[in-house]
Amino acid sequence: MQTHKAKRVVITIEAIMQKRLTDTIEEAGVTGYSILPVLGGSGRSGAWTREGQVGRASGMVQVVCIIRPERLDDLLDAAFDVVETHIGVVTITDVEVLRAERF
Amino acid sequence: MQTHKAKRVVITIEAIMQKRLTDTIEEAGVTGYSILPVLGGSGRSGAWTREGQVGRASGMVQVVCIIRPERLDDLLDAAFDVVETHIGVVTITDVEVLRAERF
Amino acid sequence: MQTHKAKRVVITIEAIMQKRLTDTIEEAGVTGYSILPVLGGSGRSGAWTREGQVGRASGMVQVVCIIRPERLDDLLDAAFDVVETHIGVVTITDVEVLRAERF
Amino acid sequence: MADILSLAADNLLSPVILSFILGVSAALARSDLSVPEAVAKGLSIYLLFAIGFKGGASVASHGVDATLVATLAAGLVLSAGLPMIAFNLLKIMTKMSRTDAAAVAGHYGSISIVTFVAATSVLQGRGISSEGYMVAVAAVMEAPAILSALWLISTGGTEKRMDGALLREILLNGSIVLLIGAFVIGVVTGEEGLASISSFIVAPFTGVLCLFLLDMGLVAGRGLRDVRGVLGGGAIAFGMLMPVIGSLAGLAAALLIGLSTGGAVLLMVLSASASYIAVPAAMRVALPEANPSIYLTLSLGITFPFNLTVGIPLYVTLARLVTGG
Amino acid sequence: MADILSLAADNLLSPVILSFILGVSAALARSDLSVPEAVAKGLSIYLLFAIGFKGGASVASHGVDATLVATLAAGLVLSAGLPMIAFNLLKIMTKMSRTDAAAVAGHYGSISIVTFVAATSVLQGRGISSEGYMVAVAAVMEAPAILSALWLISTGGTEKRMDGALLREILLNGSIVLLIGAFVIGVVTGEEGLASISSFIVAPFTGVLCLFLLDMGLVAGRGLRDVRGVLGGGAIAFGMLMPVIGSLAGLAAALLIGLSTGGAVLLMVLSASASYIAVPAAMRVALPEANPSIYLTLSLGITFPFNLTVGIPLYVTLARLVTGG
Amino acid sequence: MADILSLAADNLLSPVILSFILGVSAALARSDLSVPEAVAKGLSIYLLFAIGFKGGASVASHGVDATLVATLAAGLVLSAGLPMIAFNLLKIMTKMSRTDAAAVAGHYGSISIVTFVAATSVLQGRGISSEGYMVAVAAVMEAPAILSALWLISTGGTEKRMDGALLREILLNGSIVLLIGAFVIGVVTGEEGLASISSFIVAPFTGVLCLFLLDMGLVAGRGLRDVRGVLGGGAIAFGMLMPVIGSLAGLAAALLIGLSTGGAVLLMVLSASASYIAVPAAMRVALPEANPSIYLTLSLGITFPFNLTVGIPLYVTLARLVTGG
Ligand SMILES: Nc1ncnc2c1ncn2[C@@H]1O[C@H](COP(=O)(O)O)[C@@H](O)[C@H]1O
Ligand SMILES: Nc1ncnc2c1ncn2[C@@H]1O[C@H](COP(=O)(O)O)[C@@H](O)[C@H]1O
Ligand SMILES: Nc1ncnc2c1ncn2[C@@H]1O[C@H](COP(=O)(O)O)[C@@H](O)[C@H]1O
Ligand code: NA
Ligand code: NA
Ligand code: NA
Repeated sequence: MQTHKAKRVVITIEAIMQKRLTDTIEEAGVTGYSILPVLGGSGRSGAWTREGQVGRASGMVQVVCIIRPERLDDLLDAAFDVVETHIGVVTITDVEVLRAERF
Repeated sequence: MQTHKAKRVVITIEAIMQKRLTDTIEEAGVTGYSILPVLGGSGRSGAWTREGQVGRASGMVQVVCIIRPERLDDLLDAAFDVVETHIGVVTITDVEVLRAERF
Repeated sequence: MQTHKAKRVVITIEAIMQKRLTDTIEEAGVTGYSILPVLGGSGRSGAWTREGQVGRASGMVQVVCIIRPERLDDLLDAAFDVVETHIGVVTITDVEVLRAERF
Repeated sequence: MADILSLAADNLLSPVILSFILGVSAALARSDLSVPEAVAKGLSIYLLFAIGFKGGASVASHGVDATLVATLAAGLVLSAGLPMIAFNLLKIMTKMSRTDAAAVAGHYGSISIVTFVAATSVLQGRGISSEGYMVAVAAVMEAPAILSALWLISTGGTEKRMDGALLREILLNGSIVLLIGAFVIGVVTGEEGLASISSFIVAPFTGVLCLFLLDMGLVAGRGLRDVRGVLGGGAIAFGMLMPVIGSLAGLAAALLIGLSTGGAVLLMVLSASASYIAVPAAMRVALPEANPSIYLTLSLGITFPFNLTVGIPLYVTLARLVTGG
Repeated sequence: MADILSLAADNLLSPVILSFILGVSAALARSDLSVPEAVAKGLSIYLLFAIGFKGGASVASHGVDATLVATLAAGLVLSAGLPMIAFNLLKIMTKMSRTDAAAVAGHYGSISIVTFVAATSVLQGRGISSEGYMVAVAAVMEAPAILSALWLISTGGTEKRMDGALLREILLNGSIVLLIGAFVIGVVTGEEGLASISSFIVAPFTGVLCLFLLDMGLVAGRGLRDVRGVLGGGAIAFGMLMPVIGSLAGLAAALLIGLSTGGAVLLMVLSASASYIAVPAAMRVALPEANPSIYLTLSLGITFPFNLTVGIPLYVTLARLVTGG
Repeated sequence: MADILSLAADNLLSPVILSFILGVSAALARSDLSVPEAVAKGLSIYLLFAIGFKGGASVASHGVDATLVATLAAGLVLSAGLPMIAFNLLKIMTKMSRTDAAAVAGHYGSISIVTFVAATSVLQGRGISSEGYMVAVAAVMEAPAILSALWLISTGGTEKRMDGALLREILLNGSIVLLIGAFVIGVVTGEEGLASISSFIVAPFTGVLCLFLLDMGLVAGRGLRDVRGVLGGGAIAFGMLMPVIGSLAGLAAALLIGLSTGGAVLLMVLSASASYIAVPAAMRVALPEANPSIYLTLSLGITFPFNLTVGIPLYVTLARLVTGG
């Protein structure tokens, strides 16, 4: 089956920043993304779990974007502006996609 | 530690199609997969979030399969049949796995 | 934008073993990970779904670690000790990360 | 007229409807107020169980009316037939594609159980009683409309849309099974059963309905935010005209059968309301090329609020006028 | 006999049991009816809190019986001892591996709190009172069986299975902590405390139990679907024989101690019921090579429904016969 | 003094507070007891809806006091002003950075609605009535403190922190919208509305509060586990001194305005309590470099338990002494 090269960018970020991030990457021309829940984790700022969150302040989500390789830099620049001052992790992986016309 | 080459196929698809998809890929010889929840997203058919879904009609899930490289094409063919007429994204990544005897 | 090579290790494991696994990999020097929920799946031990779990005995989670390549082996050794006798899948992918100073 | 207005005002100013309006307003103002998916599903399980059980217990104590079978048959015919009217109306009033029109039409033959529940609570507030088996009629009306919609499409000459798996899914969908199951439990355990759990399913019922409608308001409000891009004027008008047409068909059937005033209102409400759970799910499987925004926005954003605020008082007034109840 | 049958019929035709049967039927028919995980967990928190609190309040008002300590000790012995009987029975009746048999045996020494709750609601319906501290006995019986199961395995000569972390997890698992905690709150705040929250934990209790058992029915029904592949005839027979044996052991202990009729029934139910929360979790950690399908299907798919439908009426009848209550 | 002690004992030995203590103990003992996120959110929606509605219905039946506007204004001033006191106190008592101190200060100007709810339930238990509009005052006090905190930081000379999107988020956050919305519904539907849903929002209220505080106890207890690493002695002392100072400011305002004893208690509680929902969320957006562990641990781990156990009885006693109520 015919596949096409693309990049999978995963941004792990505080839930409270989600809308700011997706608004920003949409402005940067990203047309598709999915949001995955994160149950908990650990990092430089300590461990946390979703159970027992009373507010929206501390949960995290993953924003996953599949994009054409040539659009990667625009996305990273945009994402970096939002992520820079906040906790969060950004990873990029090479992937193949079906139906490239959709990206 | 000894690792083995494999493929990670992620199919993002409407929750309502999940069982049809997994039935199809099981028929195509896939023996293992995991289902991840998706909280929301955006694509050509607009944005959606899981909160405030009244029905099963519009949420999405990710079906993740780790398979031996030589089985990839069978899986993609099978998945494509289900995904073709529906919204959804299919990505393939190279991965290494431990305990290859399990795949 | 400047990126750095890293490894993304995903360990799919029974929820009940999560704390044992994260304690072990923390001892092995891993400083960051995220936990993703898994809704259901299928493997050699049959199919399961999260809906209708009465207990903690059978759900699964994914532990995702982004680490420097040179730390991979320590992590895998540590993880293997926990996963060995239990059901579970371990995959490793090459990724690029922003802000490498954080890993 | 004064009667409609006062009833409408009464209805509008009840905690139940105001909770819905609060939800709509919060969504329109883009507040982050939201009800977790699991909680909303939990509330709907409660409502279906309670309404089914109470219907069954009422049948157990009042006995089965001779009209039961006739009403079930009428429900079947209305559910299967109303999509034809809706489809033709959409052809006239809008520029929707055949596929979209068929999908929308299917929604209007089927029912919204929450509208039904809200109507029973209005009837109860007014002291109007109704046939307990109307919840069984509600269950019967869920599915036939889907078959009509697929038939409408197939007349345009496309491949087979319905398979055994889908039919099974439709007939055994969770809402139908729970509603009918609770109804049967109510019939079997009767008054005594009801007494043993009435402080769970009767006393707090209206309050739970408030929270559920708050959530429905949030969802409907989010839909309304995009109405402009999705629906034209014709479609919006359809979303308010079609329920009235449906209610008149329901009223005619009720008169033919000889239902009580309350029963007539409920059959009107079932005919007037549009599905937003069972039918959308079936359409995504069988008609994936139909645009879900159109049918969800129409059903949830236009017709549901219309019935809740204007429709129910109107139907009550009409039914009382005609049946003299 | 007639008494058992009428009691069994009464029990079977209660909303609580019919809700369970509805769940089982929906699962067997492969309906997509389901209760979200979070809601099911919420309902179980409610039930544990309510049953613990009411037990405590009852101790506060009736005072502590001289039999308290004896009953706790009996619970301990039953929980630790029943796995030995179960293990040997499994060796005779089935071809299970040592490991699987030990894991299953552990489940039957421990308890199912929902079965206990269902039994209290049957007792209450029949006007039979029982010792309030029985919920403390339930808590005490959760864990010892796990140690017995691990001991059974270690006699086959394998490495150490139990470590401090696991022991801590078992003793401090959420259900035990909540049950005992609520019990203590009930003891401390007594009648007055109960009065202040009785419209939350007493009045709607049976109704909530219906919804919870609906969910349990769905889970048990899903398990039953695979029963054929997982369990042989011998195992299925074990799943119905072992609870009866357990109940007789419980009855003997109750007679020795001199419990009331209601107390005897509850001790029988605790002995007869099999764990499906605490023990499976512990087994996954300590005995990962035991097949979870076997112990979960037996406990949830066979013994739980058996106790709910046939067992409880049987134990009530036996206890009344023997204690003359 | 004896009065405080007996009131404190009474308060401590209520099911509500004991449930909180159970949660804290379970978390400290590292039990895996937990309340699913969705359920906790569902419970808080219930509490906000119920408390808002009851406040509104009470305003509808008792009429609006001439003091309403004055109290709202006082709330505004307290919320905006208390962060200044808190900030300076933190500068003296701790070694926190400017940023952390400003972030913490913002929390103490804002409010904890659960502390407010717990106080109303204590007042109700003591038969002390209060102004129904106090829930509106609670809503008004949520946000101004955030602006003060950001102003405190900006005086240190940093860029603009507050944008339109954030302001909108703060003012339209779910809790405020639900509280005010339910209040308005209560005002509009009055006694009649309350009657129609009182078996949902009045009768089971205290019981639901128990479960919610159980969860809050679990969260607070998890915070307390890390207190040592996060907070020094000065910060801990601040977490217990600041609420008392806040309560005195609230008391002074109440006297000036002429509130009833109950109203004075509630204004004291609002002033004394620290936010752990709205303000942390705003701080993560606007002041990401402030350490969330510090402000969450202080607010949830120290001040919240302090107010619940010692604070409320203290404020009630003070208010009664001073207002002679
Ligand atoms: N190396 C990592 N691998 C995976 N997730 C991470 C990693 N580091 C941080 N995270 C996630 O990002 C959150 C914040 O990280 P930090 O900013 O380091 O406190 C953590 O709680 C994790 O959920
Ligand atoms: N480029 C993308 N990257 C990640 N997820 C996507 C992407 N495009 C679409 N999706 C997901 O697939 C869903 C349907 O996409 P679409 O068919 O384009 O409407 C979206 O709501 C997203 O959850
Ligand atoms: N090939 C695979 N790809 C993705 N997930 C898998 C795979 N095999 C197993 N899993 C996951 O791991 C769980 C246990 O697998 P197993 O040990 O094979 O029963 C399954 O229920 C799946 O959630
Ligand atoms: Na209809
Ligand atoms: Na037992
Ligand atoms: Na304050």
